[in-house]
Amino acid sequence: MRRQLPLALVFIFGVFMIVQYFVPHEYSEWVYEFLLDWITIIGIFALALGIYSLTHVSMGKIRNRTPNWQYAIVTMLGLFVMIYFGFTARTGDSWGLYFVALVALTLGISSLTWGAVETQASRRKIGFAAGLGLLAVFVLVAVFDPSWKFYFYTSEGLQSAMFRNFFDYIMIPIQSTMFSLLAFFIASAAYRAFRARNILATLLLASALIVMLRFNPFLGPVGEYIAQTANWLLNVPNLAAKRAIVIGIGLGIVATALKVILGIERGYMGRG
Amino acid sequence: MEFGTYLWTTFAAFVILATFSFLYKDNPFYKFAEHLVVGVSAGYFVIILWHNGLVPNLFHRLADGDWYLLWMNSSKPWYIIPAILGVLMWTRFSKKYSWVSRWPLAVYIGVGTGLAIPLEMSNRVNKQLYAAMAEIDWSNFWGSRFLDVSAGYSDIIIFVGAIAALIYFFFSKAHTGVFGGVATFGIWILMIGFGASFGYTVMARISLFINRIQYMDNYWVQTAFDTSNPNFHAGFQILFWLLVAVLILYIVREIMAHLKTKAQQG
Amino acid sequence: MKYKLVVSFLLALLVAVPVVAQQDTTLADTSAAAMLPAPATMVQAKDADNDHGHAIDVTWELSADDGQGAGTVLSYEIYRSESPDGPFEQRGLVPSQKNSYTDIGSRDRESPDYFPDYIDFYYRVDAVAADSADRALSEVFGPVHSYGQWFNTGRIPVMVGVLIFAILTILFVTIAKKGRELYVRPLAGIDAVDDAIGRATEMGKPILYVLGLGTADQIATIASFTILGRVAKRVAEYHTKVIVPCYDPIVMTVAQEIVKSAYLDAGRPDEYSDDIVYFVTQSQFAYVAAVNGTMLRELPATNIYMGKFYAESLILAETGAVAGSIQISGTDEIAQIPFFIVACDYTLIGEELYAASAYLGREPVLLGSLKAQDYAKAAIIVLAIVGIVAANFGWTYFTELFQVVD
Amino acid sequence: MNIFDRMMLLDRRWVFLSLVIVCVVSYIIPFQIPIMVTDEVESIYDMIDTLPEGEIVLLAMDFDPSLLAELQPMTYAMAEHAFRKNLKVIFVTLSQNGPGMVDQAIREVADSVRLDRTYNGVFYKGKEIVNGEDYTFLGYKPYFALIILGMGQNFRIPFPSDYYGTALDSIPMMKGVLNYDQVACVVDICGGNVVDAWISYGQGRYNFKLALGMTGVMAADYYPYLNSGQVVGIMGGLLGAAEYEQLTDNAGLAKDGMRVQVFAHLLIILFILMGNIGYFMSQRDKRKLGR
Repeated sequence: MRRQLPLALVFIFGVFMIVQYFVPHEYSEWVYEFLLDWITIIGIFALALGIYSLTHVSMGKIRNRTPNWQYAIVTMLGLFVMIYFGFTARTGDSWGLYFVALVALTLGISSLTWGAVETQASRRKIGFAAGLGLLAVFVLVAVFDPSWKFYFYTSEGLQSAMFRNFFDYIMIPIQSTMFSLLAFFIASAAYRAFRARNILATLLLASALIVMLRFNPFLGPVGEYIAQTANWLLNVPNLAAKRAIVIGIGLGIVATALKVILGIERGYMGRG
Repeated sequence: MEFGTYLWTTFAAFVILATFSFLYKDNPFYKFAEHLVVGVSAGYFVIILWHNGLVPNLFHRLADGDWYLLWMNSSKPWYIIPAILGVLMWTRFSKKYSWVSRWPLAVYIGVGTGLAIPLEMSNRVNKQLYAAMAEIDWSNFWGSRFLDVSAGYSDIIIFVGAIAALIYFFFSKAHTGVFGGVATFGIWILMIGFGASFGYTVMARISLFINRIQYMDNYWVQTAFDTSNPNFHAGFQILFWLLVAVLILYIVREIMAHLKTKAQQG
Repeated sequence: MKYKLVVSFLLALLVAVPVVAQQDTTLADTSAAAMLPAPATMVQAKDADNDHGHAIDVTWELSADDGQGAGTVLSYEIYRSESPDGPFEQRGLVPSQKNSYTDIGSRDRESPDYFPDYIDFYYRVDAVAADSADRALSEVFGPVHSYGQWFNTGRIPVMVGVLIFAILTILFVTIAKKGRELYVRPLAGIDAVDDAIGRATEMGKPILYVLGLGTADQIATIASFTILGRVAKRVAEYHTKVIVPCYDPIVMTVAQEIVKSAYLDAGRPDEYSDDIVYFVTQSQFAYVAAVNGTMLRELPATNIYMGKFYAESLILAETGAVAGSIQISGTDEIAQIPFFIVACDYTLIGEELYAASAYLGREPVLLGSLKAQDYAKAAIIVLAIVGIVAANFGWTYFTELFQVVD
Repeated sequence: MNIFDRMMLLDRRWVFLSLVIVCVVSYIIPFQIPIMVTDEVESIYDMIDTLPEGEIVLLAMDFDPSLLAELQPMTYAMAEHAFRKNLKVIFVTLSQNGPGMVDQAIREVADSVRLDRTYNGVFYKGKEIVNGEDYTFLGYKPYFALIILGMGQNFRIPFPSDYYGTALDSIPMMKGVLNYDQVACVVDICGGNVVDAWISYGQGRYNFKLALGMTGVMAADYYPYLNSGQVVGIMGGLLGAAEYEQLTDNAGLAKDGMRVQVFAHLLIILFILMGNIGYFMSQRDKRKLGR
């Protein structure tokens, strides 16, 4: 059950997926699509494990006061607030007591957590009392404030103003900026690593330099030859290199996948 | 642009600058931006997977009608199987039963690997092999211009280069003698190809930075000075200069600290 | 949707007719008068090959006025009916010079575009003149019905490839099990892994192991799992620390299991905690931001990147270089290999990543499959050489053996 | 540490700082850089430039808004060039998401043509371009191969009225314009497979002058058509657009982008060279010491 059943499952599902590739019939397609849904759904359930891990690590940092523990609070707030925004939306144009509820809920959960980990009995009491009180405030607002609502089964939350703002003005800017750091890193990597140390490094360097010079206007008549050389490098040796790597990777993937299905390679399963 | 939107834009400008500050060194602003985006993006994916994954892919299939009837009146009751597998993943929360989570994992990996075998064989091996068996353009062997891509000799170089590079990847034969010579030619081809890819990508990466400059320019700087905006008031410029002041203060502080350590060393 | 577009196009044609007719005489002279083009002939229809059914291939001979003759044919319209006498429903539209059309419908019974299998249909192809709605009707062909196939003959080359390769792998694994010594040439990146762990121990600094952005069902990630297993075992033996930030929760789950087992194997289960392998976020650049921060704060002695990497490869590797770590990388993502080569100390190129798991273990069983890979490569080289000769002598029957038709 | 070691072991933050300065400065200051012009772009320019006033150019914008950054600059450059030369333009799009994009392009080019300008030493008075007299926008229809064939017979078959709903017959500039025969040349700017239909169904069957503008990645695949004479010229990506702007002496989006690119590339090359000089010199010093 612990070891043999998983190996058998890998074998059965693996072989089925190989066979279905050659069977175009709609029954085979139906099972194929159903199995892909399994994968998606297992993945979604697993996210709970991920969020638990993130929370556990962050809470550990806060509790143990490890260096930079203050920033773990930022992560936890970001996570919590984003989930809250995703499940709530305004019913009209007014915010009502929306943010009061949010603050009450956040502080309520925080003080309950504080109370739970605190060792001193008197502080625990304060933590629990404050937490329950704040949660009560939250419940009251959530029930009696008509200007906003929770939506779990329909996706109003995705369109809610705060969810969009956090996405547009926090997530997107930071991520695109992270991406654009590549402009700098490609420059520093080129400076640091493109040294004509040996023949391989020289080939790498020369070919990169020619391609980088392909549209340089200050080269005069030589420029055209450089542009054509760059074009040739990109379409001839580059294609040859890619073809060889692709074939090699293809064989490597099939070999590894076969080993997994046949139970020869089981490193991914751990022990015991 | 309304003031509220500009407030958000200024915050975006702040986190953009905070992220860029990482290039200088790790600092509190970067730590803030980093931890914020980790939390927010994790929350974002919880919501996206809930609303766009779990609800349509599972709930709507299990409960077509009223949710409290659950899958009793569902048109696709067999979707209970992946739901059970998903729940089994949660046995990892328990020390005693965590081995049960291997079942869904085994299904997951079995499906993935089984899917990969024929697909990768077809796309990476068969199709590339077929593409390699191409006709060489003998009528235009020397090409019509300097290093002509469509010339016959280029076709031959592609073929020979690919074979040589493939020979480089042999694991069970030492790279010696003629075999070693061909393998060396193969790694040359690989390196030329890698260099060309690297050089080619530089342009796209610089564009990313230009795009960031444009964002800051168009949405943050210009709005602060856009008096034609009907909602314009002093608040816009106060916000703008506030962030600029923070930036300048940080730079000045860093320079002072640097000079101080220099003086102590010197 | 498509149906609507067709209708709107037909409406447009209807509107166009009077418009053209109203043109002044000089223009009207240049356009051929409403003359009926010759019809399409030899209309044939049969079930489409190698599919799930719900589709019929229609072919015909071009009208005598298509391209040649009066040259008036602009398009062909394909009509279908359940009886030879109609009513006919338009199913498709192709430009002139084309002599085939595949009538495809949905397999979903609820869809308005549902195309039933095993129902007899009749087809007609109209040659439609360019500047009038006048059309020449072809003979009706039928009956014909569609059905799903149980084997896709277009994919035979793939099946042969998979079978031969599977036999090779099993063969060499069996040989290896019997204890035959198999030679494998040294790979610089692999040897570096052991050195790197030693270095980390000496320096008293952790090792950062990044599994990439792949999911647990991608083979590159599975290969990386095996390597992680070896690394974690050594790390546990040497009392060094390993940090494994994860991008995917399932990858995290598997990695936790692997590292835990490695600590057990090394006899130090007490040193393991689930916080060694932790989840960050499922968003590419947020994940990169976090890993970058970890690198500069923990200053690992060695960074190992194995698995699927995308644009973040260079961001990670350059930050690692700032932190002064030794860096070892391996990916099968071709576009990222150049960046790893430039920025890392050792790089496993493509296939070498898959070989690495076998190398690190030095287990004969795993090495056997490397031998199978080499034979497959040799076979491919021979076939390619024969194939290119065949292609240049026009022996297409040889090259066509290798063509995959999807 | 001597100068060569310094050249070799420069802190990367100096690289970063130089790149920021170079990019920001060349973004802000609109100075001119020379652009090398290739034959395949010059032939497109010559084709448009030598047309007599009043001739009609068909400009097909067959790309998705996702490719705007790469393909919009060349569209603007060509449209403005045509309007300045007092040519008439028929716009059409065979991309589903195209109409809004074309509409915006027309408005922005019109704004630019309204200004007095001197290009290549010739003064062009600003003018108002008028819908129906200077240009017509036909709009979008699906089934691009059929549309291309249909326009070869009569524009009114696929497009009885223009994008704004005016019947083609009541548009002044379309009077007497029946099909490609009355159009001087066709320019297709695209990022997908529509271009193949323009070549085989359009140029192949109706034999008009065809010029192509496409993404930089695609361009290499279409040179065979240039050699065989089916295509007058090819503009690839931002670079091709910059060449066109260079020829028309009208610096726009492409040259702005290229200016930053050129200097950023030069800077990176400079750093690579510096590192290598430092490396070779310090190697030489070491060898000397060894002796």
